[in-house]
Amino acid sequence: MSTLNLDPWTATLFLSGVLALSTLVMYLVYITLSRKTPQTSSEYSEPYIGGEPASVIKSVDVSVRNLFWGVVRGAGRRLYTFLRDQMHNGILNDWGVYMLSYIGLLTLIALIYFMR
Amino acid sequence: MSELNTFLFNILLFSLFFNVGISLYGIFARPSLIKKIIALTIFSDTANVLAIAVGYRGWPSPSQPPIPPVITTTEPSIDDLTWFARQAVDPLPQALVLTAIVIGLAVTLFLVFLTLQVYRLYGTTDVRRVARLRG
Amino acid sequence: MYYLSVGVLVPSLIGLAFVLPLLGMIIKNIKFFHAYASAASLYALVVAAYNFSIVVKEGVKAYPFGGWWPPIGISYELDEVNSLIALLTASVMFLITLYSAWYIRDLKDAPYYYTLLLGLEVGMLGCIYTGDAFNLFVMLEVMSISAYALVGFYRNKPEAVEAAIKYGLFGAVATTLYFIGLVFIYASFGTLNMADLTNKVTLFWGYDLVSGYYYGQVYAATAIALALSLWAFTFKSAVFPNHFWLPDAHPEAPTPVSAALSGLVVNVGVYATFRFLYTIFNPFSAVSGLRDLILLVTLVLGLASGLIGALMMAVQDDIKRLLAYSTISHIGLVLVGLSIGSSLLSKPGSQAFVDGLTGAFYHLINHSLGKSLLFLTAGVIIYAAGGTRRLDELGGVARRNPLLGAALIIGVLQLLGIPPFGGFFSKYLLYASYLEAGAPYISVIINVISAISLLGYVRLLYAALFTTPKREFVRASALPTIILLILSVACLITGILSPIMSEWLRRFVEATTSRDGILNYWLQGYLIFWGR
Amino acid sequence: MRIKKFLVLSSLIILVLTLSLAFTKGALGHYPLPLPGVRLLASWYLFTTLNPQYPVFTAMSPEAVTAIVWDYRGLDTLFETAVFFLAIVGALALMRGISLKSALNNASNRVGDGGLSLICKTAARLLTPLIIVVSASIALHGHLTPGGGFQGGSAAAVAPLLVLVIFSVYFLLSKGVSEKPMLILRTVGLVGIYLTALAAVLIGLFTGLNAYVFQNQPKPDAPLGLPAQISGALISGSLLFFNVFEYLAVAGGFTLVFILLSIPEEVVKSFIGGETHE
Repeated sequence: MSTLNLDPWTATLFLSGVLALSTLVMYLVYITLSRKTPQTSSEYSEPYIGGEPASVIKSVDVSVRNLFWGVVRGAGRRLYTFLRDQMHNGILNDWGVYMLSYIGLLTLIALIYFMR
Repeated sequence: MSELNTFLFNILLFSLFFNVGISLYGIFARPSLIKKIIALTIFSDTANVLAIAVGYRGWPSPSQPPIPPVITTTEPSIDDLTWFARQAVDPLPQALVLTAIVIGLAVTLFLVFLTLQVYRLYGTTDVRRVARLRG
Repeated sequence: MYYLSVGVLVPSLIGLAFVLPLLGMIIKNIKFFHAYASAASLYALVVAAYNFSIVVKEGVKAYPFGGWWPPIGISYELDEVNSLIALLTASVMFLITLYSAWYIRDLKDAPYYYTLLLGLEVGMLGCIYTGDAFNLFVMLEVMSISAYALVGFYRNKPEAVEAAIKYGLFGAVATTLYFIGLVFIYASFGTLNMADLTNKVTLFWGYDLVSGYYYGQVYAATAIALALSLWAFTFKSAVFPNHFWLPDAHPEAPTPVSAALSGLVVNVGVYATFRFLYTIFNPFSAVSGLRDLILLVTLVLGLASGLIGALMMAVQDDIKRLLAYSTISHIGLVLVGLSIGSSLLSKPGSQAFVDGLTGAFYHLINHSLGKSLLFLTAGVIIYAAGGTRRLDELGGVARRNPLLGAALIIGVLQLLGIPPFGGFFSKYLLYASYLEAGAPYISVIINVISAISLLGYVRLLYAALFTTPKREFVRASALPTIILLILSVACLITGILSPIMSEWLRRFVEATTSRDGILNYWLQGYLIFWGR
Repeated sequence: MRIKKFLVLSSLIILVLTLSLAFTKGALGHYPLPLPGVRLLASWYLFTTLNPQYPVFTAMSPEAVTAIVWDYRGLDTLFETAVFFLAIVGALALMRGISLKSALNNASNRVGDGGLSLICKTAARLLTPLIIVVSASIALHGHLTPGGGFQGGSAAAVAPLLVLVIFSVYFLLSKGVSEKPMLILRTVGLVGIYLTALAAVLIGLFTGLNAYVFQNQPKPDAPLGLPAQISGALISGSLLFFNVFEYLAVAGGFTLVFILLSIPEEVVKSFIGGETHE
């Protein structure tokens, strides 16, 4: 019985080629079998996402922003509050604090290096 | 005499380093854009003076201070050149500083125009209020 | 043997920019300027490609300006890595200039725009080609001031002017700090030439005939100079604590300029870091202890900016701002790859070392292609959606135009790292190198960064592709579509040819960072006159 | 907020202390500073800046700084000029489309009126030509004495600045010193610098001789050189040309900037008021 040892590159390329081919086949099957006219119903036009109150949804289409805040709210609200309001708040002097601390860190390393 | 020279020269260099700190404070912590630009010019001039000071040399002899790197004859002999090279200061930092001055001036000039435009559009040069971009 | 093309490219290109403002006052037909700028960048592309072919064929090439011995005069020095990055820069800039012909088709101030764009290209090429540390300072300023002016080009948009002043003010500080670092280098080493510095730091031959021996305590001077110049370079490449300007500046520039800034300008900082930490202060040098410390810092900062860029992507409302944060994330990954050279992680020349550096440069190339593709696509999308940049209002623009949609998907897959696109293979190399180096937690963090960035990319795809079109969209013309097609094919090629490309890059990296390579860099750059 | 202040101050203190400590350790040169002599590289410059005995290894200029600026490290200076050029183009792009032509025709801006007192005006009339003459002398002797194109050019730009402050910007414009002539002057200077930098290469291409970009005097492997003397007067090859062209470019550029900066705010507002982008 012969074995075929592929290196990771060729294997990945081969596999992704197979995947692309099968996706294409599935897509072709899908478009041949799928309905030509979309199914509509009034019940589906009221989206409700992840505990988000319906009042924030202005249009029929769910706003991407609401969707994402719905997702990230549970996960990292405090993190995002810190990142947006403490770091990326657009005030030049607050950036300067981080940048200057970085200079301080680098010069501290230089100091440690040549004073040892 | 030479001890005094060394002492004064070292004081000059320490004050330059101190100046680096002060001007960086001005750039990073003062709220006004105009003051930031002024501090930036102080900062780049400090760097330039530092470079010039590095190119300076000790006095060739007790009575003879260093001379600028300019030959005063048009047909120098080898002896003239040897004498010149033993007296003159380092010309390279001066040339580098000449380049750095022009660059600093060009950047400052453009920043001044930008600040003018910021003032036209925002009505202020306080960076705490010139902060429409966030997040 | 000198090649004139090595030396003449950058100085001759700036002359083409010198006459543009005056021509703008004389010639009123804007088509002329589109043709002029495209011809100029085509010239740069041809010469850069020629230089690359020379270097691949004959090894490191130096060009002494004015015929002076390099430590006395300035020299350009091309090895495999920088000639490749220059070729990448010139080719992407060519496409961007062509795209500009569509993007600013009815802007009557096109001459100013093209002058600054040419200045940007000259600055980048000069930074990449140069073999002199002070000339690097000058070229960084050429590049930066064009970038500031281009960011503030829409002078009546408050955001654009605000972003430009923020970028310009701190950018000036960064380059001045680099200048102070150079003062320390000159004061103690007595030279500014990179090849000569390499010699003196690595003690190939300590003393040298033109610049002598040391004039000061070189350890202290190197420590200060490296600290200050690393700050400047990480500012230019927008690595974590110095990244704040990027998400403001890149979106506010005209879209082709955003592509150039995000795809190419940040590379210059990475390249300069590489040149300083792998050629001048190389792993074999006397200051390798300092190098290890500094590379640990860049490793941490690279991971931090990868994470922060990926996290911030998810909450952006603005399509260009989202892409700008993605740039921060990817440059962080490239820097993580560059940090492999710390002796705590790998020995020079070992599998992990070469893999990491290959991965870094491969990722740099993939990111340049993918990010400029995405920004240029974003330009067409914004145009088609009627000028809005908000993700909520895009409403499935790309659905109406299959080519646009394909370009968007390809760009996203390239950056996200999905096979068969190049991004996957470069991320795989970074991942594998840290596994090999015995630091699997870093490999895990690299994957986590990719996973987090998925949130942002999905959001982009969703907004531009999967929402229902709400209104009639304007159709884009053929020119931008062709450019997007070219870049998409390039992204696909970097993936499909990845076995060949990674093999090439590996050879380049080995040739540049091995002990012989560094010795050769010095010999070619400094002993240029005796070597012939 | 306190932690931010603490971070800023401590980082600055660390920076200053580290720089000072590095200096005392000898990072800027071994103690005692200043070093007793110059660095070896500098003495090469000093030896070869004017060395007629070795015509293939000299810049033929008695002024070592100018020789470094325009010959040994000419590339830096070309791109330094390019930075200045790009800054001015950036400023022009910020002020694009704004001109004083319409305001010039306005009756309230008549040329003769306004300005400072008669004493100032008379002094300015006397000084302006003198400033131009002195600045030209600074530029033309740049290869012999301290000075040069940039210094001369910036001195020359004081003359229009003086007129601008003492009379008015309208007076300056009525004398023909407006944006377009200054831009032409600047472009002439820049193209001159560019052609001088490439002169040796261009001649080399025609004659088939080896030549370098920025070459001034002949080199051992590149026999082509620009003349160092004209009928006994030292012109140092390309340095004189560089200085003259830089003089024109810098004088034009600064005058352009001064004119742009002196456009009244209400004129600017009237132009950029209703403008939109994208």
